[in-house]
Amino acid sequence: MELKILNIGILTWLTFLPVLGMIIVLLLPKEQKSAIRWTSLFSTLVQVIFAFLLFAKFDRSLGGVNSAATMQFNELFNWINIKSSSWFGIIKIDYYLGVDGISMPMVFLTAIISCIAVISSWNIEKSIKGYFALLLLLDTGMMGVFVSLDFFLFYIFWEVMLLPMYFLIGVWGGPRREYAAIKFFLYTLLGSVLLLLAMLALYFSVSVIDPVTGTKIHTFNMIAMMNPANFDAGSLLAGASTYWRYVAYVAIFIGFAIKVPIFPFHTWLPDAHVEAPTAISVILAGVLLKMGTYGLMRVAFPIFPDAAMYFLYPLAFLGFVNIIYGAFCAMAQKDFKKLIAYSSVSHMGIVILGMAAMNTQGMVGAMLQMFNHGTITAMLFLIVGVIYDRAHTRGLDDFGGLMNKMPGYSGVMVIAFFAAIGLPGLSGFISEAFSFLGAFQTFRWLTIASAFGIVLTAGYMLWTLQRVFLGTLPEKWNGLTDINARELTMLVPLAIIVIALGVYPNLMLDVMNTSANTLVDFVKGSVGLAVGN
Amino acid sequence: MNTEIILQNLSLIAPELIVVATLCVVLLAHLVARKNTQLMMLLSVTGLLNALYLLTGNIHVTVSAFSGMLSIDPFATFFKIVIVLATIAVVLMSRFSDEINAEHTTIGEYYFLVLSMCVGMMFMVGSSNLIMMYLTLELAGLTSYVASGFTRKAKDSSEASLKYLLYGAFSSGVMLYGMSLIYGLTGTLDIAGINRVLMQGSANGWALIAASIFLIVGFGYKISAVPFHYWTPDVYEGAPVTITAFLSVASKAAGFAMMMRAFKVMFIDSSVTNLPAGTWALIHGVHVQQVIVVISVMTMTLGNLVALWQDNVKRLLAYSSIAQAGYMLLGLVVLSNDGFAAVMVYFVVYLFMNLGSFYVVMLISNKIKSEHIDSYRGLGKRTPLLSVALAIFLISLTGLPPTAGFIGKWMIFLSLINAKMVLIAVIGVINSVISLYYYVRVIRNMFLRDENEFSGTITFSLPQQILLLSLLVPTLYLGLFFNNLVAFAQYSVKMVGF
Amino acid sequence: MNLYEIIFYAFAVVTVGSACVVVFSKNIIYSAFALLFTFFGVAGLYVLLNADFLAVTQLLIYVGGILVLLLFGVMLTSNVVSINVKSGSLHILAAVIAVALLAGSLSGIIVMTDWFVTKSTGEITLQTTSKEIGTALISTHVLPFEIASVILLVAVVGAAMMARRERSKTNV
Amino acid sequence: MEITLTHFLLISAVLFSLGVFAVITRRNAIMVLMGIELILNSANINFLAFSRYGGMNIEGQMAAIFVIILAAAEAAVALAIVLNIYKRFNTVNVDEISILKD
Amino acid sequence: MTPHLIIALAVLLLPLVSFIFLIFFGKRLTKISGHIGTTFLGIDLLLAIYLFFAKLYDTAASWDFTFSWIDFHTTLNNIPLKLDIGIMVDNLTAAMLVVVTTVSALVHLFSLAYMKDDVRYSRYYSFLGLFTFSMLGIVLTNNYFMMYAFWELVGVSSYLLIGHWYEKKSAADAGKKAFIVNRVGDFGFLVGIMIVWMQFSTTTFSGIFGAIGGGKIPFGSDTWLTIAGLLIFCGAVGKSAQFPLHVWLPDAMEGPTPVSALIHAATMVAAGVYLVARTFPILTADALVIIAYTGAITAFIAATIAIVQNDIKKILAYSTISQLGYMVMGLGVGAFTSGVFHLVTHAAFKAGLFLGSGSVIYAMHNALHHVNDHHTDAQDVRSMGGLKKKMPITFWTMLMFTLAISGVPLTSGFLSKDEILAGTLSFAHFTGHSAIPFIGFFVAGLTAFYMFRMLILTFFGDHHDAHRAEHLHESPWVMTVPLIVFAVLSFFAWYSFNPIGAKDGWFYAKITTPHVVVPEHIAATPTEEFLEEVHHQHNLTMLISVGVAGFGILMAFVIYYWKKISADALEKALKSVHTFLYRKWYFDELYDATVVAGTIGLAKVLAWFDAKIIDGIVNGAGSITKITSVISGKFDTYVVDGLVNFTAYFAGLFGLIFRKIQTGKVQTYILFAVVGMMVFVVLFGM
Repeated sequence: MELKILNIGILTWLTFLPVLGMIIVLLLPKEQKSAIRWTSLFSTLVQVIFAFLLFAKFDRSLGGVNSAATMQFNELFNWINIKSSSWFGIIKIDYYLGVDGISMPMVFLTAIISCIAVISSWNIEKSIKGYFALLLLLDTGMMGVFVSLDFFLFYIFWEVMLLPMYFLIGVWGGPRREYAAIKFFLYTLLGSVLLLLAMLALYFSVSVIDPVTGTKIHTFNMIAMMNPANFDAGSLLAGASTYWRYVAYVAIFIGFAIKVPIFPFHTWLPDAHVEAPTAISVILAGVLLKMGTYGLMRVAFPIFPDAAMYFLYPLAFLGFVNIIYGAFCAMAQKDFKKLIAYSSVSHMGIVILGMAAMNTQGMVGAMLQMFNHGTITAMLFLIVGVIYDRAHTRGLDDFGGLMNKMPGYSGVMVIAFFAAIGLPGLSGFISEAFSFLGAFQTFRWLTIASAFGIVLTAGYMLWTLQRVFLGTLPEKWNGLTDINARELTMLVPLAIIVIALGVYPNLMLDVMNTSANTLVDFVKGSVGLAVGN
Repeated sequence: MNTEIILQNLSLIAPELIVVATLCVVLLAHLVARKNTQLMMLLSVTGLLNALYLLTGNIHVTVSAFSGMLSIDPFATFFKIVIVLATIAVVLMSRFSDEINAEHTTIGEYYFLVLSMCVGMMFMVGSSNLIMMYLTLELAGLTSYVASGFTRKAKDSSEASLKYLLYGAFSSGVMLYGMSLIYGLTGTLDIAGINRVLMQGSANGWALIAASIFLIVGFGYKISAVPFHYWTPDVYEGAPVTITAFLSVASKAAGFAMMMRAFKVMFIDSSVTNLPAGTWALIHGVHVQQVIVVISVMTMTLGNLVALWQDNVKRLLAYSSIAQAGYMLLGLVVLSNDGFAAVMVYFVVYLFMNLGSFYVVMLISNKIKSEHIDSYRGLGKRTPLLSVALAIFLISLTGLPPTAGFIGKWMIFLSLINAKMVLIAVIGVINSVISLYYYVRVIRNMFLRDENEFSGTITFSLPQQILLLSLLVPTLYLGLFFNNLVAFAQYSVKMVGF
Repeated sequence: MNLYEIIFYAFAVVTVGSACVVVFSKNIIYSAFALLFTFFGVAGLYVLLNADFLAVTQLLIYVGGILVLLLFGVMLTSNVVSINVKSGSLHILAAVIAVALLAGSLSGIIVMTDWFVTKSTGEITLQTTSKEIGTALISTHVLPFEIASVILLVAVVGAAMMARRERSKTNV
Repeated sequence: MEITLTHFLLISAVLFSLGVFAVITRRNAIMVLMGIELILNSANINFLAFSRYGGMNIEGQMAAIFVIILAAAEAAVALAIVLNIYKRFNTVNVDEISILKD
Repeated sequence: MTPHLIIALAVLLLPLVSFIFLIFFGKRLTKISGHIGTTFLGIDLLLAIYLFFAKLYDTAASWDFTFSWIDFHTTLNNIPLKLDIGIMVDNLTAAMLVVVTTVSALVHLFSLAYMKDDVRYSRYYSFLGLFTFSMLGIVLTNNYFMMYAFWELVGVSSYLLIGHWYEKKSAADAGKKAFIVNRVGDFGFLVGIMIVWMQFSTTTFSGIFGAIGGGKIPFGSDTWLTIAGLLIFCGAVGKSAQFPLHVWLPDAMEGPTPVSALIHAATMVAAGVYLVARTFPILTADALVIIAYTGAITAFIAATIAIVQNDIKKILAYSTISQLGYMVMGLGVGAFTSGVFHLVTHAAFKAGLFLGSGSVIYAMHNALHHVNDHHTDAQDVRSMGGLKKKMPITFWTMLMFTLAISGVPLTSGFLSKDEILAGTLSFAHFTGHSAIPFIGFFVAGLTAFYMFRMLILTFFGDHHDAHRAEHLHESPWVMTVPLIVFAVLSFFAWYSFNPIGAKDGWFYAKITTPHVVVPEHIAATPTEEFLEEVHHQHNLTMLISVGVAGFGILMAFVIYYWKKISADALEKALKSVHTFLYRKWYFDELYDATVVAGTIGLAKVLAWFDAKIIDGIVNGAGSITKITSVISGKFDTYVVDGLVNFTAYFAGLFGLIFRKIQTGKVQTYILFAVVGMMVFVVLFGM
């Protein structure tokens, strides 16, 4: 599967378009505010178009995951090639991009969310030039993570995304922004250095025949790492179910868990969300969190199937904890954003649970839940942003009766809220249902316990709904105006996606399905032990 | 050893001779044209560029010159190039440094000192005889003592020079005593010869260890490794920024080169053959490896932890450079050519990012007359270019991609993992996470915090910005395209006899 | 107890004794003069180690040069007429412990180690080494020799620069 | 009793220790320098002793020569620096010269 | 795609169309929107009726249209893993369709007047459409997955309709309560679905029944089959307001009265019963017993509470719960057809009752409005009375409904109720659970009593405020017509021409007990034997039921009409009992004290835990930092600065110690260096 534009692969386009935009933005004088805004918007819009193109051309029947042949839109160039000493062997790093059913939806999501983030940043005034430059850089980082198949490249993008995020929270954030920003930075870095070590260990354990020279060389190629045959005998991570393999898996897992975030590494999330400006919260919840789970699917599971199976139950248990714990914490919040932040923790727990099920429904459910949570939570944060822009408070108890005052706003809000609750006909329902259905087959009681989360979710969501939108309007908010066109333009597309996927989930499912099967079969197959509860 | 051999050998040290010649010329120029500071700068730069050119000619040479006193080999040449580059950068930096220009009456001596430091270091990296090591070390040392006290009117500068002097003289004295012991054990001062004698296994363990530790005292002081680092923060803070920058890069590099050569050549056990290619073992009973492991862990940890508390950016960078030395030492403990190569790569990137950050600090203190971290508030607004540059340098020092600093660390950890030293690697990465915090404190003050009232933008001249960019661009470029750098480093681990 | 030994012990006592005075005396002037005797004693030991040339060099440079410099230093940094030539000392205890440990282990090492010695010790005929040193300086050790010269140059310039009275009165 | 290598080494060891002691304890900078000179001398004694008992190999003596030269150079620079310090601080007591610290 | 499928789909989708149309254009259309919605439903009703007859005179057992919705391209237990959805029409469905559409249509009509000057008139109608759509979905689907989906949708639409007047906190609360309580039931339902999906990798009824019929039972254990059945029944418990989840229904009366008539009398609450009926084939004997008792207990509790309520709608609400309990009990004992039959009849007369009460409230409201009385509660029966003369149509229809619900002969209620009671007796005969029939009859008596109490208090006697009485008058035709229709529908003749034998009617002929697929040894009494026994018990049942009903009615008249016994006296005499019942057995208080308070409390605790402990452990924030401030005053500011990472906290501490070494005295440095050197020498020397 090839798709080139101006003889440059589409994935490269997708990844580096924002950088182009960034460069232009940097070249523009900082007085040209609207020019800067439009440039950013344009570059992200083109990105969205390309994403649609990709989505259309994507071959649903190819599995990907661990077979390079069925990866799509591949771009493989040699990037680093060092004729090194015999101890290191030839150091070869490839610029290797490609998508499969796991990454395709994420690419799509990233494009859309970034575009919407740009729109929602329209009213940023503080040093807007830097803001959009960083936003676009962040976009590239995220996109790169999802499309790169070379571990080194993956890691580079993974880290590239940190710094912009730090600044975006730290400079344009709320009162405690410094604290939130550094907390986010330290946490994620801590995770990623563990990732780095695991990556290096893998590098020296895996070697493949170099197509050029025909000699055996070490490689950062993830797909090669997934093939047990490529592990050199006697290397650190050789064999199956060895001590070091478990250690490496746990290291990688922590690296990703911090991003998800999985209890108890989640405490950065509420702070970051609350302090970050709306657009950044949207990106955080919409895309960044998915990187953790994506990483688990793309890296941790297929490369360490044995360890993955070995730690399946703990993983599921963490998922359960996330769901219930997040829900309870959300219930007690007074701050609108914090509430949604904790609801994210809860919803990502469902993803974890679905993944841990290690069967088709669970995996598909998890993937779909990743996408849906991305869209739904994005909507929720935008909704908070809309009201915050007007009222400059996020206290749940300061509001009430907005339903009458802002009908249009309330309409969108109702959709978002019920999607979050998991109402049939809206996207959230399908993914949650599948995650639970899948998980139930692997972990009976744990899933029953987790499924109780749907009741709690309904509880805090409706409570919020009531506190903010029902009841009578306090006098001080008589001045509030209804949602405006710009805000609608960013909310409506998401709403459409939410409804469309709710009614006809196949739109996404058939993209994910084959890969999900491949992944599950591969992980289970390469270990062969059946998982019970 | 007759005359023509000597002459022929002289051609091998042409670069050093050029620099020596230059420093004499500069001195004379200073006498005749005292006012014309520009001239002396240009003279020095020309000389150095010449030396650089000649060095590139020496890349493939591998000989032992002056009856084994000096080795001319890729390893030495690599470090000489680093040193000369650093010198050039520092000379140019000095041009923009207010505190240096304030001393215009003695500006000639200043360049003279910098150049003679350069010479000393260039000889250090090549010297393969203990007495040579001692002499060159002292040559570099004496000049640095004086140079760090260059701005004599400033109290702290004088104090820095005194502390540096006492500490340095003491350390080199101890080192010398260690050398004498080794001489007593082996009957020779030529490191290759020492190795030959040691290989016969006649050497007694404890004496040898004591001697090597005495040596380490000397080296450790030069590369400011814990627990021999104490002079570093004070001297770095007190000395003129340019000198600090020079010491933190060139002097460290020279020290490392000397140390690496000494340990590899003296203590390698060439009889062990069943090792992976490119790695080697040390003579049985010499615990140098463990010593260095301990030292490196202590160095990076202490450097980072204390740096957390610094409010003076210069001092903060001093501690950071201690920590950096710790990472580099990790490259030694793996006992492999690639470990060495990693150190060398690290030095190249370190050259750019560290000089860069000191340069920015200097420019800023020129304008705002302060190096306190709180005075950096709102710099992001006042001088975007510099702030962004400093941010990139610091991020690079932290070791985050896509900056060159990442590649340095990456190579180090690569060799550690390959040597299966996982625990040490973990300690290393945890340290780099800690280091993030204090580097980011500076960045935070520049961008996240505003001054109480905006005190206007700061502008810098075009040459200043060009120099900045010439340090900044490699820091970014090498982060993504390190192909040739690494290849060159791995070629350059070649030493005389290995 | 032949002459050689007598002489040795004499010098040894002189060296060590005066060194102790140097280190422990409260008065800098005393220390400085004691140092003179130390250098003499060391020179004597050199002779016993039949390094005649070095003995002479020692006397010339140390006594004639370095010691004088140090005395100058003393004079310039403390006015002798007053009794401000006393110099205190700090963290004695820690120093004593550390140094004792140092000395202990050193002597341990010295005694236990079998040093690199050609077994034909005893009577090596006393002969001058000046010639060998001379040739070495211009052949094998020519490079160190040159470097030493550079060092001296640097030292001269540096010292001059450091010590020079600045003519501009704009002191800090 | 035969005079052996050990005797010389012991003397040098004593000088070395005394030197170190002086360097650590004496407050006056010049005293510190004297201590350093002692250290250098002890090293020299070692060199010569080893050279003597190592069968008259000349290397030790060469080393000693260079050490002496260097000691001279060092002393010169040191004195200059000390004088400079005295100008700034009006004292040469090392422990009073500590504006640079954490 | 047969025409029938198309019609079925049309029936399903028309209300949805109405919903979408009105939600978008309702605002502009204002008042017309009501008529539009009603028209849609009218057409819907006609289609439904056509479908009904088409099905009834069709020989096929059911029309089943299944199509694959999601295909996972893999297998589970060697069965291709697919998610099939589809719609199925059998006689039961057809009947339900008519019921739902009829009630819905009439409620639409009724609302035209009742809601005419409501602020959110159009939204009200659009939500009615949404609700009807979801309800029809439940009825039409052929698989549990879809049913669960529509199940949730019904919950939401009811949430929206209950909270229609959300400015009132009570209304908002009621909506929330309804939704969450339902969710609790749905949670069980979901788990049940998980089990069947996991075991049979399909959720279609036919598929599951087929599998179990084929001898495959969940996890190969009888218990699990029972559990699965009961879990699915949980859904019914939630929706049909069975004990212990019945608490939401009374509160739901906060919604507009027509909504109560539609959702909380005729359709949504009946959905639970429908679910049980659908699941009937896989219910084991144990499951059925539990179901039966649940129904019985519910019926009893609700009835007792209904006696003492004064709010006309509350009374009806509790009577609804009680009747639902009846139906569930009926199904539980195995009287499948009777249960369903009662559902249908009850739908008619209970909807009628609510609309009637609606009409009364409407009248009262206007009257109160005229006399500017804003204190009197328009729904309190004690402030009514004597409405017979003022609003005759309402009265006569109401009377008809009351008779029906009390089970007086010649009414539809009589037919269905008797069958259920007969069923209970036969059940007792086979299983020995004689408590069930006992409760059954007792409740029948209570029902008659409290219904007539309500009727008497409302319509008989004189209105106790003459001034207000002048302003009372009959409601407009749009409101009375539905009443009349329902009243007509409450006659026996529609269901069976034999006034005392429902058996001879079409209903029993067409809607028969489905084939039970549960393995014999755990199955309930085989249908044939059971019905045989029912036949024997029939006459006895009739006598007793008529007796108790008559007695109940008599007592009502004695106490509230002739006032031979003073109600107040009774109340005083049985003070404690009265309060206990009046307070609805303290269920709400209990739940608030335990479940709700528990949850909120736990949430608070965990939130604190998260903020302090977790964050603390990972970050060393909070109290830990206080201790450290002793070490250095600076430290706190640093902590606030962001040095909160716990490791970094110790790091900071060590850093603090290390930097103390940096005294600035060079000789100290040298000392430390020497010490370090010696440490190495000794350490590595030994």
